[in-house]
Amino acid sequence: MADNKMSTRDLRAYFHKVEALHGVTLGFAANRVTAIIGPSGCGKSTLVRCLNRMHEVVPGASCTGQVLLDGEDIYAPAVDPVQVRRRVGMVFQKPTPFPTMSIEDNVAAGLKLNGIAVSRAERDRIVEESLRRAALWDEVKDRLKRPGASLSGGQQQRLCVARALAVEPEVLLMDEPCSALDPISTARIEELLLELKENFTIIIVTHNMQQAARCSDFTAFMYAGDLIEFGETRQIFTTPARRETEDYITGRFG
Amino acid sequence: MADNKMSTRDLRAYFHKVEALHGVTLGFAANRVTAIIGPSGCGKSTLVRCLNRMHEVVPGASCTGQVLLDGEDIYAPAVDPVQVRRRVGMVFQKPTPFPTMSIEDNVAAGLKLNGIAVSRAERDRIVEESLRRAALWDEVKDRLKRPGASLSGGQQQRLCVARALAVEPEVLLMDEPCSALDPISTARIEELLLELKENFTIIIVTHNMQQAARCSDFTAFMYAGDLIEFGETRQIFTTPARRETEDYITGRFG
Amino acid sequence: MDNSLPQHTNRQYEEELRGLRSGLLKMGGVVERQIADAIESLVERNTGQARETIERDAEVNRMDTEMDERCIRLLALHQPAASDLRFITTGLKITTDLERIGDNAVNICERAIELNEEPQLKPYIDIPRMAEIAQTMVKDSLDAFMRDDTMLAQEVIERDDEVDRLNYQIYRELLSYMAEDPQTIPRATRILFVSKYLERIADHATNIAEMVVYMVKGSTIRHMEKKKA
Amino acid sequence: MDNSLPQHTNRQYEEELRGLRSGLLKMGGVVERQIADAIESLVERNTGQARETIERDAEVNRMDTEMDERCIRLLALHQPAASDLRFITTGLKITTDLERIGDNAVNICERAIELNEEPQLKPYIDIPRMAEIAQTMVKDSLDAFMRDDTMLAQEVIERDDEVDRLNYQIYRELLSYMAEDPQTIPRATRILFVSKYLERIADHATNIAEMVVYMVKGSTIRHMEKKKA
Amino acid sequence: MTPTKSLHSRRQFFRKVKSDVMVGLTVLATVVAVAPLFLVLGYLISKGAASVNWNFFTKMPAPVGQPGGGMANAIVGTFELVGLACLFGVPIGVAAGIYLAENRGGVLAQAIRFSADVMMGVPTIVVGIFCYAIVVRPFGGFSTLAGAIALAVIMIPLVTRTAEEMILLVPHELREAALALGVPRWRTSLLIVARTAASGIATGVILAIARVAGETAPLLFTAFGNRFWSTSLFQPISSLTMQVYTYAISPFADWQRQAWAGALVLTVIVLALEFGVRWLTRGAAQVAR
Amino acid sequence: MPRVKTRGFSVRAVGDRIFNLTTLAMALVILALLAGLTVELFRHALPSIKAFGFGFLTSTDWDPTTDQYGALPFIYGTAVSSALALLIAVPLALGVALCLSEMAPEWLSRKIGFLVELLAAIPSVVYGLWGIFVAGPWLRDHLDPLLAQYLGFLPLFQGPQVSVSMLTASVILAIMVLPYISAVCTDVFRAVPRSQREAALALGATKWEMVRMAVLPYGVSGVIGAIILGLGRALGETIAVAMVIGNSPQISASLFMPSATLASVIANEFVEATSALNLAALVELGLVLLVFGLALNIAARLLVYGATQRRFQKPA
Repeated sequence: MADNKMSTRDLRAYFHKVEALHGVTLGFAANRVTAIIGPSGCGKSTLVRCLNRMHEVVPGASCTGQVLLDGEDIYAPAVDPVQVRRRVGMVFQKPTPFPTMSIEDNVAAGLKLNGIAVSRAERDRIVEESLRRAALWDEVKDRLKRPGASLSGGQQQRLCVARALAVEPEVLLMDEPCSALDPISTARIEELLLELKENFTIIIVTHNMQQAARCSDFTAFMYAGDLIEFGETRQIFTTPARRETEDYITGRFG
Repeated sequence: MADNKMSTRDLRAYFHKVEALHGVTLGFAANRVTAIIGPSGCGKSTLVRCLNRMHEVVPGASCTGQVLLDGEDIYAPAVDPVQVRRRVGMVFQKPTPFPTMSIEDNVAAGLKLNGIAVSRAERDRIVEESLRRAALWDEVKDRLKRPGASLSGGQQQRLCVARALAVEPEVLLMDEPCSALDPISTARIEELLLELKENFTIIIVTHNMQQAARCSDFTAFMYAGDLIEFGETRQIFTTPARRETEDYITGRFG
Repeated sequence: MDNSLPQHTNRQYEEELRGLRSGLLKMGGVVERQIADAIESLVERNTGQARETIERDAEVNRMDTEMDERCIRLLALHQPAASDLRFITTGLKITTDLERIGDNAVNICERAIELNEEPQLKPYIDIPRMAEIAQTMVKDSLDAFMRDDTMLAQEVIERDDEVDRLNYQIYRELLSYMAEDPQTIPRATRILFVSKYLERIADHATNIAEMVVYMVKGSTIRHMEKKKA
Repeated sequence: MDNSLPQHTNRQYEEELRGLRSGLLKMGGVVERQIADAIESLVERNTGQARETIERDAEVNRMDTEMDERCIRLLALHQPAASDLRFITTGLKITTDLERIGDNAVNICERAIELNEEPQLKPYIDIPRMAEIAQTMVKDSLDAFMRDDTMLAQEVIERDDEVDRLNYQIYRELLSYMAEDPQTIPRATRILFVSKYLERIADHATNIAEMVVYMVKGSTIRHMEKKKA
Repeated sequence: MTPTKSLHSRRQFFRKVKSDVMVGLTVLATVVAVAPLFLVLGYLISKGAASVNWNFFTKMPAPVGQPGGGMANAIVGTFELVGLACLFGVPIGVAAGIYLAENRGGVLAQAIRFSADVMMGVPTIVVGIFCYAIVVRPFGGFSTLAGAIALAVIMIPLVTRTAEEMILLVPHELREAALALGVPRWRTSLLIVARTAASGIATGVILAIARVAGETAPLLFTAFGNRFWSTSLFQPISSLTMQVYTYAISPFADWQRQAWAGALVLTVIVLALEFGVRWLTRGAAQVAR
Repeated sequence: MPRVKTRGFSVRAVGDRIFNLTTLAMALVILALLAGLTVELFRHALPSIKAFGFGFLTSTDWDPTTDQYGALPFIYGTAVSSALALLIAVPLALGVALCLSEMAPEWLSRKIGFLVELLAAIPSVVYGLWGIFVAGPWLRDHLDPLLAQYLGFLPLFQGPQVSVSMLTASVILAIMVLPYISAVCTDVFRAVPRSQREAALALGATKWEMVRMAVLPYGVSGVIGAIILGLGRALGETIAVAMVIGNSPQISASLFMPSATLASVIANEFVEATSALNLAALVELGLVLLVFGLALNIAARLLVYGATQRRFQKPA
């Protein structure tokens, strides 16, 4: 895996004194979907939140070790977390459209932070492109001025994807993006992943093994804060190397 | 299916003027697990809530048609809904232990709240038996006086099962009992179903098809307020009779 | 739900299913050609072609492994149910038959090479006919599989009797050859084996057809509207 | 996670898996007995036993269908993955082989009945030996399957050569019989077929063994700690 | 990349500085806002502590010019007024709160809820006038009862709304769970829902008590004040607040000193109630977690 | 196993009915109180309304000796003191609310939040006392000269500097309403889901940009509601104001001068009312206060409902 877009080295995360990740070393291939699976509390969400320095937003949270993005450590002292988050976008479990903004304002929300003032036309172009990429354009193009909260749950989640894409991140983190959605919306998001990976590196946390099986290229299995196994998804799901993975995947736990 | 414990006849449910169930006729076999599946908003929860007259608790909700319990219509004018609910227990999506009560008080809540006087010994016996049936006894027997909220999510849900069992219902309704639980707790609840069906008739609503496949004897597939297909689970999942069921089960929706 | 067969919302799944389908068809095609080539090399006493055919069996074996892997991957990653599941499990079983048919074609080639070293015992009349029937049986059984066509599958199963009849006829004929002239015994037994191989191939085709019937059987109670593609 | 192999938390799944396992073992046992009985009826010229054995084939067929249904049910209802999935898919493929072995045993019986109507050509020496080898191959291949034992499977595959050698030896021997006395030709060809059937049976066992290797192969890169039960 | 990058990073720097400045301003605002608390408490202690002694709690007010004396009647009066107000206000408030929570969507409930909210905003002096009109006038004089009713009128909407909100915080699922056990609605409401919300409701009641204990305006022309012991519900009565008010605006240094002492005692009582609530809710917060 | 009991009219249903009626009766008390309040005030103000009509609101004449009553000086005093109090309190309150909800760590936020609550709990008479003896003199000696020196060109800051003045009243009022406004604002900001903040941060927003993007827009109507609520408090505050404003029924441009508010004049004169008309005029002042109060509260509640009711509108 020479072309890792991101990687972690001996990443340890803490909540106050408690170590939640016990030294994870892992690479995320560029333009691939990497799924992180494992039982509740295994640290998969914590791991992914360390990748764009959202972990430290939680009071009392800290981490050690390295997280490399294109070979640069995002935890180096000179690095501004705000800049990291621009390059590593994130979509959360629950859809989080800004309720006071219209659909297009939601998508353009990140642009305002972008610094360089964008022209109206440029902004419209970016909004359209982002919505297209998030496979939402056709559904909302006639009501861009309507509030983002007027959309259905699945649409809201795709709106959040569009919003994250509008700032042109290189990596997209998704923290259980479908756990609040019904099967149909879930299927839409899963399909979206396939298209997005052509342009982005995607890392998705899911507690749904089948989802990881369906839509990821690589799978990492975590347990109790340790990375137990990492490999190609088809290998993990047909011939896992570790007994723990095997047990989890075949439903023998505890 | 001569030995149906419950059945519905042309059951229609309404929220204000909107018809949410369009005439469902369905039987639930005694001592079997019947799963109700279908996409969000298909009316599966509404259906199950009509079976113990919890539907009418929601403001503006009403229903027509018959629901027979051992051949008697529970919607007959003379029937007290409170009595129906004693015979048809229910477990909800989120675990709902009473936060002010200890574990044992939670289990005995159905007795206590109804002012049914039982001797201390009798009460202890009922608590123990209910907890055993809910496969929770060994985990909590040393801390029966602790608050119910001190348990983990999965344990809380089993506590709710125990509480429902303590009033000796004949039918147990479960409305997505695992959707708030992690896979391990889910597996525990699923296993519990197998044991419970020896003594109870179980009806479980789930949006997780695989769950229905794993643990039910019969499956009803609903779509948009209609019962599309009903049959043995193995038949539904290998050779469904209706195209709609086939499409849903194989993941072709919309 | 509208009336056109909806696609899988999971495109990757859809593609993998389609891949399996076309892979199986392709494998069927290769196997059919193996039978035809084997018989041709026998009838036209073409040892070179026989050798080529034998070499090509590696491809069949490779495809067999590949199809199995596809099936297992589909099962592991996409949890198919209902018609998809029946299709995949049947596919999993059919590959074995196709691979064995390929093996039988190789066996025919081996006998052909041996036979080509000696003068021809008699002109082949029944053997090519048998081969042709066996070959169409293979083709039809696969078609039946792809189309969920139980009628066609039934027909294939019935055609097996014809092959058995021909096989017996060839056996009788060869027995008389051998009885007349013990010199012919080695050659006759070889032809006997070829006939036996063809019968085997027909058996495998029958087997595929039976599995198709079994696969669809569960759905005979169903309205006949299902699955067109 | 502790070190003992944890049970499935889904007991029903566990039971169904166990049911499949024991069903396959039972089917294997029946098939082995079919081979033994077929050869016994041939060697001891016991037409009655041959007929009984033929009748018993229906049971094998029934088991075949039952095992397939079990496998499909497991796949449809429990979405197995990893080792469970490989076990079930291999099981699905193995039943075909077991059923074919049963068919071959029936074929042997049919030839035995025919042979019993005529005087014995020669005492059977190689045939029972071959049968014994084939039978243990079937047994061992199934054991290898149940235990994920690639060593044993490899051994089974190697033993196939011995069967082929015996088959060829019988073929040579019968050729000389036939050449010497054309009268023996019908009987000899029948024995030839029996030898061929046994070789087929060994082939099927080999096939099972190969599938076991393939099934475990994915995991050769794995640490060898996995699965003990 | 290079030219835009420098521009970029200058802007990044600006954004960061702006953010830091705004954070600093909010901290400053907080310091400024909290400062008066310490100033007030500090002055109360420095000016009032000296006069708080045994006599202050046991003696009656002394006439002008005569040193010593206490506020015994005002302290007792405060408790009497507040106690009576609770007697009227708490049951009505809690019951009304339950009603509002039980009938969330009803038109009548919404009207009542709105009225309660509006009532909370009615200036307390106006409540005083109201009680003057409905109690003092008809009964022919200022009285303890009138004062207590005025305080009760102030309490009721406070208790009602906190009770309602606390009950609404009880998850809907809990109510359904009880109903599904075959428990009648009224038992569910009382034994499960209200019981679960009990500590929250108690909190609301205590806060309401703290609030009315510090009220002066509505008492001015209802309870009126009394330099002596009040012997009947229909006699005027004194309270700490009124006593402090009267002494504070008087020109006499002795009385002003007494006012500081009274204010200190009053503040201690009110703050004690607040700390009590804090202690209560801390327990509740732990249960919730 | 118990069968479905087919009793006619079950005892349980009766229990429900009794329970419903009892709570309803109690709830109706509130409605009755509000209605009674309005009606009674109107009834007792009637003589004054009849005597002065609309002129009551525009007349500056308040003279019990001649039985002439005009409310304008009090309305003016109330308006100016309240407006000034808000001017001081709102920015501070917003700062406190943001600090508590966004900046401070949770343990500290809880402690400071409690202090702010205490600020609200201190009785107004105590503030009045403190205003008379501490704040008033301090303002007169330190702040007033500064204001006069640098802003003296404005009529607002001219004239003699006394300790009981409009400015003192406004500062005391500001201290008193600040905790109310900041408490509501803190609640409103805290009601902004954590996910909203994280969404903004994940887009690459700085802390302040996060506040601007996710917190403020979400809470804007709630903040306005809180301000109006604070205004309502300031309007109705009686004792503290009565103690420090000087109670002089005059309209003066200077904030250094004494003044009077609606509430303070009622508190001062009600008991000593010399005539029935005097009393009625005072009640009418109360009525004016009530009407203002109601109007503001209705406006505020409508806004605050919009901002905070969201979290209660979980599906049934």
